[in-house]
Amino acid sequence: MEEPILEIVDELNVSGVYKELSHPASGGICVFIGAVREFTNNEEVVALEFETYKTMALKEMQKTVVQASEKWPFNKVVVRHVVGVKKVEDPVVVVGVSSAHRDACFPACRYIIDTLKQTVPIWKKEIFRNKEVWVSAHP
Amino acid sequence: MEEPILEIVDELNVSGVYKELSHPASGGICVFIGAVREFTNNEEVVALEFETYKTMALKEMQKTVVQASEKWPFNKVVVRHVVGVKKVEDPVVVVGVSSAHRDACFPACRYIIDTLKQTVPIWKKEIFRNKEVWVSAHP
Amino acid sequence: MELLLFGIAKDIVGRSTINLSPDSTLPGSVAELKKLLVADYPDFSKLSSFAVAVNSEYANDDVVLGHNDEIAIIPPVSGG
Amino acid sequence: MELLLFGIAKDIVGRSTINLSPDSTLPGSVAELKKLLVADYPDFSKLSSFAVAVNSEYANDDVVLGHNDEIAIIPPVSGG
Repeated sequence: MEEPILEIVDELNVSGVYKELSHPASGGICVFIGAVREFTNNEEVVALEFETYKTMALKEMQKTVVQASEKWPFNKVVVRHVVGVKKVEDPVVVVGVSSAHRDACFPACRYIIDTLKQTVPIWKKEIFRNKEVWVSAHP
Repeated sequence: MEEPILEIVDELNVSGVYKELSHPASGGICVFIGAVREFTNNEEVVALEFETYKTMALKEMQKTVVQASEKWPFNKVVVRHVVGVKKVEDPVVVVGVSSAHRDACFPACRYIIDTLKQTVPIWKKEIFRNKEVWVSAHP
Repeated sequence: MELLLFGIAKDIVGRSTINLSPDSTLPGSVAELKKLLVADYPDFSKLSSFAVAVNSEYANDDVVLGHNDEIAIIPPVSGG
Repeated sequence: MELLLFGIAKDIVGRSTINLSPDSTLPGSVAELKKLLVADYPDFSKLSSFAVAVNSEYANDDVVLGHNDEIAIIPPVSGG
């Protein structure tokens, strides 16, 4: 694995991710993009607001990509997450992995986004017309 | 599923795929990009040449995305494959799926690329320094 | 009856189509067509496999061939 | 000892840090810190869960806290 690209950003531009992951030994590139959905449980979402504990988030991202690289061989990896207020259809996270074969990049990409959602200290507040809710905070 | 985008192209630009897949009801987008690798079995690849039976290829792509949409609910899908001569690191195929949740877009994207490689009439010739080989033609 | 040839099938035959003239013995089914091809071009028997498409759909051996069908020889595919 | 607060933890306390002054009774471990928090801010007990990070690493209940550690309250994460 080359040095991973791990970032917390204010604006996420996903169009350049392919170039970042391109590698002469990579026949397969798998990219996941998470975006803001218009409705949560039939309630219209006005915006999402993301907050992070940045130093820890970057450390946890690093642990996650190292774990993934021990399970599947890959050449390059990008993990980039936004902070701030995002509107419907805005991208909020991109995870990309490039590997020799697709048998590695698909599960590695899935593992990284699944683990990120469980361990990386990033918090999301759903902003509805008349209330705001920190996601997953309450049972 | 909205009308799928299925194309055979001479040049593949993957940077715009995210915009094509963005949808207000899609929280997850999974994109697979296949690219030319530098080595096959330790032999240096100079280029790949792709040929297709276009009318049939588009029909088979359509069947594949319909099958996928019956297995996993998704909103948008793009399948685009190149023809012609491609060099190392050039993208040759892109498959993208956008869905409400990542539980759908990951397996749907994987299913479509796996099935494409088995059924869609596209042929790849590996061009080495001193020989050319149609991939998978011989046992 | 015209056959479209792709990939290694084109290399084996040396051109991209075969015209079976109307007065020769035309194959009546996909199975007969395959036999005819292997007889005329033995290299087809060396392939991992090859399929036949009729009107741009994969066709089983028992599919009957008509004069106006678009028929294609489909060697092992290798896209992606 | 300073605590960093994020997400709903910040809303419960009403600010983004808590300063535990040196002469008050400082918590000696993560477990003690959690007890102290729930006692001072009962809304913490209504959360699905919350973790503590010491020097930007998740810390178990038995981790000992030092005066120079960077300590953070980590309510349930929800990135992506």
